[in-house]
Amino acid sequence: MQGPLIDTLARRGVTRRTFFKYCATLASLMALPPSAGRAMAEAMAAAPAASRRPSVIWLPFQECTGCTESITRSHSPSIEGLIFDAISLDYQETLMAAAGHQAEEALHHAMKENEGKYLLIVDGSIPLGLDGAYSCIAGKTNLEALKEAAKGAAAIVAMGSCAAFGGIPKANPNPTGAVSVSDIIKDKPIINIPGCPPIPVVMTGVLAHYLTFGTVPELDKLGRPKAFYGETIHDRCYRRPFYDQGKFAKTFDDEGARKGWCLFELGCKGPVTYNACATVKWNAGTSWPVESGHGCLGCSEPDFWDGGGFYRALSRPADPLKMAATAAAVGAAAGVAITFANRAKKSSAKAAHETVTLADLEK
Amino acid sequence: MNEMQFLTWVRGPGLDIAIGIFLLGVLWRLIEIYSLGRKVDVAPGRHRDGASGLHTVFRRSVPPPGMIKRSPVTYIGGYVFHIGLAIIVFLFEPHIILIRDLTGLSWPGLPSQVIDLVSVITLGAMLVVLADRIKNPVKRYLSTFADWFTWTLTFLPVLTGWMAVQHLLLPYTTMLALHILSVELLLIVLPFTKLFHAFTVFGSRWYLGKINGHRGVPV
Amino acid sequence: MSASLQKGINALKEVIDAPVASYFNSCVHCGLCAEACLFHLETGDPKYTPIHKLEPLRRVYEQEYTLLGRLKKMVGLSKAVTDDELEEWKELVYDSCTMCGRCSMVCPVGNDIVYMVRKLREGMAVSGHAPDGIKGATKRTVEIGGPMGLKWPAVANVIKKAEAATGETINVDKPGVDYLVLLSSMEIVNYPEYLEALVKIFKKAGITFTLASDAFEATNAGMQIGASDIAKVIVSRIINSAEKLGVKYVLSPECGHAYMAIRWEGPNLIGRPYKFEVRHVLEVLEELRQKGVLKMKDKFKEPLILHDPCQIVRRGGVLEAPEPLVQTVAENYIPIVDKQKWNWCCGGGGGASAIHTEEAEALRAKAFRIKKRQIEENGVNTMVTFCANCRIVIEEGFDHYEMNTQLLGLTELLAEHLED
Amino acid sequence: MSLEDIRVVVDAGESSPYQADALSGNAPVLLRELAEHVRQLMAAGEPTAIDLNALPLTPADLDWLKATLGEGEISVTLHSDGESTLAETACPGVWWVTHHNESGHVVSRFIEVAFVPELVKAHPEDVKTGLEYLESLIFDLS
Amino acid sequence: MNAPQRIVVDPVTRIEGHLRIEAETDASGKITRASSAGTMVRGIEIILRGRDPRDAWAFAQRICGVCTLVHGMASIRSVEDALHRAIPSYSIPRNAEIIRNLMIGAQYVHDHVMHFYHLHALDWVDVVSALKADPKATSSLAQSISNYSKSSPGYFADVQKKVKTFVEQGQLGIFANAYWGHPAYKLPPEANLMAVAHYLEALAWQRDVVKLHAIFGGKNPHPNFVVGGTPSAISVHSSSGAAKARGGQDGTAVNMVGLQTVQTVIKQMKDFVDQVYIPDLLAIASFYKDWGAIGSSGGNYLSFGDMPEKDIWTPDSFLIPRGVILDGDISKVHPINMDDDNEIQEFVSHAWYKYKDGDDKGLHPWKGETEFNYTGPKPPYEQLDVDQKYSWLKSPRWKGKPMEVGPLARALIMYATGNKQMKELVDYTLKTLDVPVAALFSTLGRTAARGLESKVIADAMQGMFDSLIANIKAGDVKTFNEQYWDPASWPKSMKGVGLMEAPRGGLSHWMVIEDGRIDNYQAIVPSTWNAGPRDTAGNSGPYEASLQHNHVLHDPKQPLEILRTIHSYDPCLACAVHVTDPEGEELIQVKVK
Repeated sequence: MQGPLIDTLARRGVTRRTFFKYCATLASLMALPPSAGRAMAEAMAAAPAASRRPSVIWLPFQECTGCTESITRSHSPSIEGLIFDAISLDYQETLMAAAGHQAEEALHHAMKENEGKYLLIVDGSIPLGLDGAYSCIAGKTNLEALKEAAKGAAAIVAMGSCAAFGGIPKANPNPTGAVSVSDIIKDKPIINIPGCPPIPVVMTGVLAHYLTFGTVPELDKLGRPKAFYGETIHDRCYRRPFYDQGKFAKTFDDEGARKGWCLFELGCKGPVTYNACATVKWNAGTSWPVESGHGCLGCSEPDFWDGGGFYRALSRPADPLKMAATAAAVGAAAGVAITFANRAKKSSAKAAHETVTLADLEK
Repeated sequence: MNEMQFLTWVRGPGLDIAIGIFLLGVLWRLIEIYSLGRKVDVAPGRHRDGASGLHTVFRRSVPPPGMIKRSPVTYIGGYVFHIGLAIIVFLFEPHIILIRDLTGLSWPGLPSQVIDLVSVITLGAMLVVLADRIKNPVKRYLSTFADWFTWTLTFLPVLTGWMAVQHLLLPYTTMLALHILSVELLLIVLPFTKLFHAFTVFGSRWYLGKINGHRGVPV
Repeated sequence: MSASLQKGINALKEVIDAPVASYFNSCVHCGLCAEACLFHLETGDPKYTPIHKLEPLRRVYEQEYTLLGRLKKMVGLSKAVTDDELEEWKELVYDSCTMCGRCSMVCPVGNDIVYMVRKLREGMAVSGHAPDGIKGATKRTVEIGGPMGLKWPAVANVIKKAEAATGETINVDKPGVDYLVLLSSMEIVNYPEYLEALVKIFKKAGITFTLASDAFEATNAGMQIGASDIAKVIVSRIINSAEKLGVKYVLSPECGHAYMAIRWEGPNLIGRPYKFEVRHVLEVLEELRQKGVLKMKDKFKEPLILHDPCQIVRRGGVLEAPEPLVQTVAENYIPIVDKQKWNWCCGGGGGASAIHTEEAEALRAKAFRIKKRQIEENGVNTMVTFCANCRIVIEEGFDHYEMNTQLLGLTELLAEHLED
Repeated sequence: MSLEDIRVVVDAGESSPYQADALSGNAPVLLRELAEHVRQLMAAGEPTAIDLNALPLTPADLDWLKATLGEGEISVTLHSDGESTLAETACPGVWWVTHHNESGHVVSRFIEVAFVPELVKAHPEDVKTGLEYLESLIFDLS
Repeated sequence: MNAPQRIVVDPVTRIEGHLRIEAETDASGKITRASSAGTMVRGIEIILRGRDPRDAWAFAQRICGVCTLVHGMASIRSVEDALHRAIPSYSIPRNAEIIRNLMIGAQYVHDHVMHFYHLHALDWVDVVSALKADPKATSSLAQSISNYSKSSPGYFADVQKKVKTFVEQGQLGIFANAYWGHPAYKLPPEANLMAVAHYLEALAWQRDVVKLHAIFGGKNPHPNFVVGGTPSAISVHSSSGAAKARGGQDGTAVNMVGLQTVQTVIKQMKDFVDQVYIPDLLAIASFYKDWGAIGSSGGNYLSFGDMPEKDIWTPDSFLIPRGVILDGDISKVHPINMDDDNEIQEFVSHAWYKYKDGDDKGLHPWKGETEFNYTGPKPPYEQLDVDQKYSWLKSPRWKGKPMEVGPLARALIMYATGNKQMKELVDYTLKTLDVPVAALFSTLGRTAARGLESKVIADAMQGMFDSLIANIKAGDVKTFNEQYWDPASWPKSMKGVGLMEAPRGGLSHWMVIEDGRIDNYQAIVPSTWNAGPRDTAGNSGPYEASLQHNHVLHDPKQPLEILRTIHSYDPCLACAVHVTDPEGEELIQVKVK
């Protein structure tokens, strides 16, 4: 393990063992084979240490600040570690000191200074309804702000399900006409990091990857990094064996719930949700939704808000009863109508009957 | 439409439509068939134990003497795949939840490993039955497009369900959606094809038992 | 002559009912009925699969009584039934179906196939696609009195012989007696011993009976050909006569379809129950045996097997009577594997024995191999039965295969060994 | 306050939720896999590792596995970015490796098959730094 | 001197969401009229219509990711309230109430500390000035006000070095372009350095605090809830030898290990508040006593109350009481009647909405209606017409009066109703800072109240945790009421209100349920009370009123004074934006010139 980065780290007191351990754990989190840990360590160690921290601009649109809050929960790397050592966070409304005019100025300065090089992070969806007036910053619509900032960006990270897929503003009936970043920007590499919010370590992990290698990680067809979104929650869930045994919690505090049985019947969306919660867990590995007894909401999947109810088991249909009653009525009516037609037909056949005589046996 | 939207559609509107057509079809067809009626037999009947419609409904589930030997594949294959289907449909936990949510009725299920095994056996039995339909001269002679079609529509739900659980070929979401879609197709065609025997078999056996029972012959 | 396709279709439309609809919807094309049909088993030809024989009826049902069928017919997916097709089906519906009903016994979904064949024949008959042999028999029954063209004098002759042999007087057209005894033409011609046996037994039991000069013939070719109106005319002769004479019972002879016609179809043809009761001769004999009236002076020694005629046993419900009667008279009765309601047809029932085309006779000969095997497998030289039609067909079979086997009628056998 | 003294009985029954009924049956298979890896180590000197987090194992499975493999002679503790333990099992060459983070949570778990786990070896670059340090100590003495 | 002018601050940063302030000043630079505008809308209440009420919490929770817990909680309570109104026997298990209180408590302390250090401090602390500090002097300063362990000269030297390297690299990042050097910054360099050090400490500390949410709710931000209790079953199986062998890790996160973590977190919170937050607050406040006379919202305060000892339907058992204070008169606390149509109302005469019966009437939230009616300028725009409609926020009023909600309101009502600890704390603070009681009604008072409240809550949490453990020990592990879980078992029509005190103030979610589906959903959130525009009668909202109270801008181009007062409210704008009606068709036709 040699290279500029490892030297830099060594100067900061990070031993090669620590670095190796970090890589092994990262590989495990990313569901890569153990051998990948070593390969990763070597590749990362050899990466050049940048003289200037890359510029990162974070634009908030129709959001709830949950994504920003989430990234502050990241342990390794931590947000302050990123800000002081790895990136230059030049615009981030929730954290930045400047406001109003000065904030705007900082944004424009950073965009100009780092044109073509900065990483643009977007959280929140973009409303297209009402010519964009549903969300404005500094009198400017989100659409306009996004297009302007995207122009000079090297790549865009759509942080959270709103930016990646439209999220909650896009939920039925989408009152503001919200869309995702990739619905608008077509000419830049976009990394989607969905989740409501995304897992902190996934956010910083993907940033670390991009900043270390300068490349977009391998993405799935929804634009999500495969390393973290390659497998379903269900595949990696510690409760999976209970699913296999057919042991299910029936309410939130029954015997099964206490024993950690599968939450499928309580509406868990783990089987259809690609995310890393089951392996990475939340808040420094403290717990994660399924471990804390609530089924997965499926928040890293497009349109999970309209998936039919969070407590509805995946195998359960939406609302068939009305339809069924109508169909049954129509079916019965059709049946009765045919009955009358058939009766009439049979009667007329009987009426047409002439008593058969021997003569009727011959043509 | 992405895979989650696909799944959502098949679970929601898709299933609604399928169950709707199914119910509509079943009622329509049942009325269409049984409203044709039957003349009362005025010949004085002969009474003998075991000679009745009800007896026949059950008795016909057991093969007549010597017939298993004559047609082992039809009988054993048929039993295995019918019983297998019943186990999979009614004793797989996710299916029970579905039924509970639709009807409020529920019962304990079997471990998924057992269901898994049953699925494989069922699929095997269905393949054997298909091979027999191709090979056996009588069956081949009788078979029409509808026979191959309904076999496929019965086979697909089992296959896709099994593949979804096993995570084969396609992502679980897509496979689950395909599974539900295949079930919906099955529901839709059931009332209008020979699959409707699932309903009329009881009427047919009952008529047979009653007509023959009137003459004192338990059949 | 006035048979027509249109009349045929109309007849089918009249007879299709809920059981038919249920049966056609239940069929899964499993082919098991073929395993119960002796014509398929002995030829291996899948066209003899019973359910396939009903194809014209199925299409008429589908096209006339189902919405989807009507639509299919409209857009040309389902073709109308034609005269050519019915002509082709003649062989399947008459030559190769004896209405034995064994297929109905095995169908896993419970389809009563023979019930439907009976209905299909209604259409076949009035569209002019019935075989000439059966048409002739029908014509003779209606015009002359019996399928073989026999008239009363021939019966009177048999009566005379029987009186001579037994020394008893046989009543003719006598009102107020217990039984009106019917004969089948075949018994009159080929097995006159039957009447003698009956006289002996009834005398012993103290039963009074009569024959009727206007209603001696039990058979009903109208039913076999599938023309209910004609069957009604034929059966009405018996009913009128019996009710006129005021008998308590009408005795059906050893003839399969005769029993079916009088006992089960008759009331439905005239649309009401009779004022008398119809009993099969074996039912009466078994009752007498149980009362101890039937005492044997000796027993038949040779090993023998029993052939249960389809229309009397499987289709007619006379299930228990035959076996104890045989055991009473035979010392070496060997029960066969497929007996009683599972017995195999002789191959000539349902009117088939009346068809005398070369193909039909060749087919019957092939089908007979199943009876031949039963005899050979049990190593016997004697077979007993109680249906005149079966007897003729089986003897033809013996001749064809040059078998040295003896065929007996059960009533005669009993009479022969009866205590004096 | 300490929670050590909580003695709450929730289960009426004898069995704990993670005993026999919680075994998924996935653990015994791992033993075969391990045997194969050990053979490979002997034949080609090739070390391998199994990422236990990547397998559908219940806590009971892990307990079973750990108990079955037993304890060996050596255990190493690494203090770096949280504690890591590398303990040889009763099968020499098979190491049970657990990494904790700074707040003490388990972040990853491996079974390594190696003569010496990779992490234990000192890296030449670090040894070089160590040498420099030694030399500076000697220099200070003089 | 300055000419009269209009100053626009947009975006207001270090808040949640999108807020715009337009202020008009006279020649002296004094603000004469201020207008507060919410500029983003998502329509979550429209989205909620027709959905399963049990799902509503997840949607409502996404109103805000900062006060991530409160909307979920209020939403859950609105469903439970509806059930309780319809079926009086309906109740929530005791353990669930305690767990909820613990989660709310952790949210308060977490939120208040983060607000103070990360969102508010930079209005008072000059980061650049910290570079000039002497680490040794800083260490003495720190040790003089607290016994916090990290106070060595070396520690402060390290922090200073870190900041120095950072500044010298020339990439200031989030610290770029602020009002550094503005004369309104009055702290000495040492105090600035101490505050910067604690800015970083607090970032690390907060990551541990939220573990409490992770254990009970699975994650933070946006932990999970469930109608009728809490989602995580308690799995403490002392009978299980295997569980013990694994160190108490059992079926769910609420096991021995999890509960131990909760205990640790509670201790960490209390220590940080006692040793860092409160000392820093008092130290910094002592330099800004003049702000005790600036930024009063007018004297009306409202609190719905929270943290029930018994249950949410027994306000007498609340740790934080319910009531209203009018015109700064803390001798009288007025009761609130939720069901009275004339008490809580929302007005839209200056908001981009339309009422069916005219925009000048107030509507009770159960009867609330909302139809988008954007009449503002077509973006991009320079200025809003503040005489007309100018915000996506409605104007909530109590008996027609604007109300300030939040820590100050709660502290005053606790004080007024005789909470002993709060009384002591307030008196001690006034004495320490040597300011009159009137200084409470100000920007300074608001910021101080937040700190004092944190202490009260952090102290109370240990007791809550102890009673949870006592319950578990006694064998009570019930956390969920499964009766009436199925909406099919509900009465046909129900309505309920979910009340709670969010860290930012009184929060209420109003739900009307028909046939087990949401028929109407209205959320009146703290920032709507505080940041809402003028009402029909022309009464300013609290933000506006505060800015109109004694604000003289030193430099209109650097309106630091505006930020100080606005930030003292801890704005949460996504929360505040408020939408319901689904008649969306007309919206598309709105064309703005």
